[in-house]
Amino acid sequence: MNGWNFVIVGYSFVFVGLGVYTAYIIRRGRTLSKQLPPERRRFLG
Amino acid sequence: MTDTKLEIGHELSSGGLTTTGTGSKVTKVLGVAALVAIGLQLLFGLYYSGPEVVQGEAVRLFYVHVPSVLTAYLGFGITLVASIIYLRKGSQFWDLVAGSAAEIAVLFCAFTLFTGAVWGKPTWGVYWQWDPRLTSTTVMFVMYLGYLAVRRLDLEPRVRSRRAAVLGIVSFLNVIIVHYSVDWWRGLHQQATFGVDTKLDGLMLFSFFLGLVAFTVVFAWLLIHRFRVSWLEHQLRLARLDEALVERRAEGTIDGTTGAIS
Amino acid sequence: MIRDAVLIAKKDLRIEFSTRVTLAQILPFGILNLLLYGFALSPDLKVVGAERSVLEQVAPGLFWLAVLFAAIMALGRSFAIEAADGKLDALQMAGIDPAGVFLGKTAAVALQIFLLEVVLGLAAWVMFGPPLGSAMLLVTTVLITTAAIAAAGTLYAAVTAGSRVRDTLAPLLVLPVLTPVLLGATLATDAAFFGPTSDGTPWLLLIAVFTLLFVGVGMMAFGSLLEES
Amino acid sequence: MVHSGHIIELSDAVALLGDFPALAGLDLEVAKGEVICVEGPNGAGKSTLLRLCAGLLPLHTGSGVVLGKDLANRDERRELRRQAGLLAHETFLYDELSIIDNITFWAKANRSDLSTIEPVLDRLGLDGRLRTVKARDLSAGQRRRTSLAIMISRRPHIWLLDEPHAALDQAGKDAVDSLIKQAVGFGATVLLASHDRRRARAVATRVVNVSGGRILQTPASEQSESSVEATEPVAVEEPPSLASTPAVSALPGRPITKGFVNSSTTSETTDNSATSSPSPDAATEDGSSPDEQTKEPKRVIGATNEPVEEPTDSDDSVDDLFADLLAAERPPSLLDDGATKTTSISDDDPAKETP
Repeated sequence: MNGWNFVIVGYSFVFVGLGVYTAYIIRRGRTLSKQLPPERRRFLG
Repeated sequence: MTDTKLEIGHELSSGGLTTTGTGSKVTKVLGVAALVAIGLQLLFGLYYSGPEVVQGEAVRLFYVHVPSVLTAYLGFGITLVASIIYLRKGSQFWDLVAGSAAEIAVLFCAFTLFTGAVWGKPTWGVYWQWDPRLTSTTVMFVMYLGYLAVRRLDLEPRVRSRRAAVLGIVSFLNVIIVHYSVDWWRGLHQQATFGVDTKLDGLMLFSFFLGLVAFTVVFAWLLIHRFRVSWLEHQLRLARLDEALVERRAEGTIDGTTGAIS
Repeated sequence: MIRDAVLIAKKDLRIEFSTRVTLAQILPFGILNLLLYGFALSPDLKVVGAERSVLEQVAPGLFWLAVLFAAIMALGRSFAIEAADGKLDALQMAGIDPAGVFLGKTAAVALQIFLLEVVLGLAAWVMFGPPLGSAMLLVTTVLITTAAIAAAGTLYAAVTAGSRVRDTLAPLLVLPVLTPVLLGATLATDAAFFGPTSDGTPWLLLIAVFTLLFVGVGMMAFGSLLEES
Repeated sequence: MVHSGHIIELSDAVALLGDFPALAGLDLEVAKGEVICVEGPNGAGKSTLLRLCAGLLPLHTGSGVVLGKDLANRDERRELRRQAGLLAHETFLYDELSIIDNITFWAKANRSDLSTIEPVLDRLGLDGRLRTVKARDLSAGQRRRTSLAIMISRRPHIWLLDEPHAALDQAGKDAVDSLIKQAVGFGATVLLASHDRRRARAVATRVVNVSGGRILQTPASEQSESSVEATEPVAVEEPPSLASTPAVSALPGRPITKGFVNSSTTSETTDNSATSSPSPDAATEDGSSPDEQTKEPKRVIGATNEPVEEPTDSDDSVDDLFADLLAAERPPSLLDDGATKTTSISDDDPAKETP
């Protein structure tokens, strides 16, 4: 039984999903931090 | 795993000033580690380890499927702990940690379900089987989607956070009950579970643990960034509030009254 | 606390008595549910060689589904009463024990759900007609399950109270949580009808643990849930 | 926590509605017995101010103490809520229940004496016929009267009235005004937001202007038409002048003073009652938790048909508010409903033998 196609589908879903989510988070962080003055950007001021 | 948690706590609380974005020294190190780990995971999972006797190549899904679900549990566990602390102390920090962890955990939960279904086809011949684990994981997934929805409710921020915290606690306790109930339910029908009949050799086990390490590091890295995004959102809200306060005070003289602000 | 609980429960039941929403709207909705299940699963449907029709076999599950959907409506109603016209504020100003509010609302809803179960149960029995095995097991199942649905439902209804999207969100929250209850109640009822009775006992225990958990958490957490600021 | 004898003490208070700063750094000091008329345009923050003082809103920044309870502390706010009375735009009534059922429910929830509501209902013109009507069938004015009666029966130490004159007819407005005057006479402090400027100023000892979530410069204290002079009007800027107010200065650290002042008493009697008040009674009340206080409505209502000028058996002033409110003569404008006896909630109510 050859399951390579299923393996490929499964792996791509996971890693593409991770990539998309990561990109979303990073971009969101960049946009938000641009809207704030530096003294507000301390994570736990 | 505890070490990672400690590190997260330390990193979250001492994170430095960044110019743009949510990165810092620690996240950079963690990010590189995550990338290396994922690279190794792919290498071992897809290349070095061989096919299994019964399942064939499909066994490779095991190396992402099970680490995903364990990472999801880790995330929901953090949500539970953070929710308890939030209800006790009422500090915004723990509320944001709880929300961030839950969101990432839901993502990993989705990975679990998808890989589970894709794995089911070659092994069982169907995408969906009323397998106890698959079923209870689905219920957990929907439950935490509800949790995330509550975090976006149109309520006063503080009210919303408190309600979400209660939910973060109850949901986790309920996951345990759901787990048992589904187990008993399917136990009556003697269904084959994942991993039964499967003999994992050393290289396979190594690939699996590699996947576990990789996903844990990825989770930690994501959690820090996600938390910081929430933190920035929170700060933005406070900054807007300051502006709103100035505007609000400016209204004070419009009224016909002669007086100046005392 | 008990005093407050009684006060709240009596008030809720009085409101139900004067408006009869559960009786006149929710109950017919439940019966309609049963009818629709009958249409979806033809009464003539029979697995080859099986003694009973499919409908008769799945009747316990269908009954509990109908109860669950009707209960969701009753729960939504229970908090709609409280959320209107600033009454959550007034309850806080009265200094009523939040645990009392939780117990009172749970009790009032439980009583209404019980009423639904009795009527729906009779209807289901008439419609799908399986012979009854153990009446004792059936009654215990119904009682414990009623408490479980009411306690968990009240807790989750409070989470969404006061929001504009509560009508859509509340079922999404409650139904997955009630999964163990639906499973347990269905299988215990199944055991009550088709035996053996001993199959039902572990499920009763599971639902009892569930109920205790939610009553406990509800009593502790209701203060946090009701606070509107 | 600093007690300065003020009932309300807000300093740079910021309170949020969602992300909107409804109160944007508000300063306010109110002494016991004052009747503050809060004026200001729509959206100025009047209602938010009242809700804040009722303990229903948390402070975002700044500090605030009401009735000796720190607004920054959740538990203290919870205690404050029990002692404050709020007449809000919402009427807190269950539409599906009759007026009498609503009243009974809230009286029990508030742990207030049912018999105290009855006379107030009378005075507010809610006669027997209306009481079996469902709340949703009432007019706005009648709903208002009902929730006012419920609020009064809580015997709050502080009355927070949001547009108390709105939707009421002349008789109703008169009744509200006379109730306010009497309440103050017996030790309550009142904050009222009203658009009926003439009327509100008539009962107020001081007018405060709210705009943009802050207090504008306070105009010179308005001399009220009422005979109630529990305290001298105090300007916000000069808290020291409070020291000249005997009722307050006699009891440092205790925002709720004892003894009461009749509507006809002069400042001399105020002095008397104030000095006589730190009795053993005072100690017990202080020591008891709010829970005990609310659970045991041990005060006999209407036991004082005797002249109110005698604060001798120094029962708690505000708790006894009722007895005296009821014993007091009704204003002629309310003769219509005052003359006839109406169906009562509880029959053993001596207070109903009003002169």
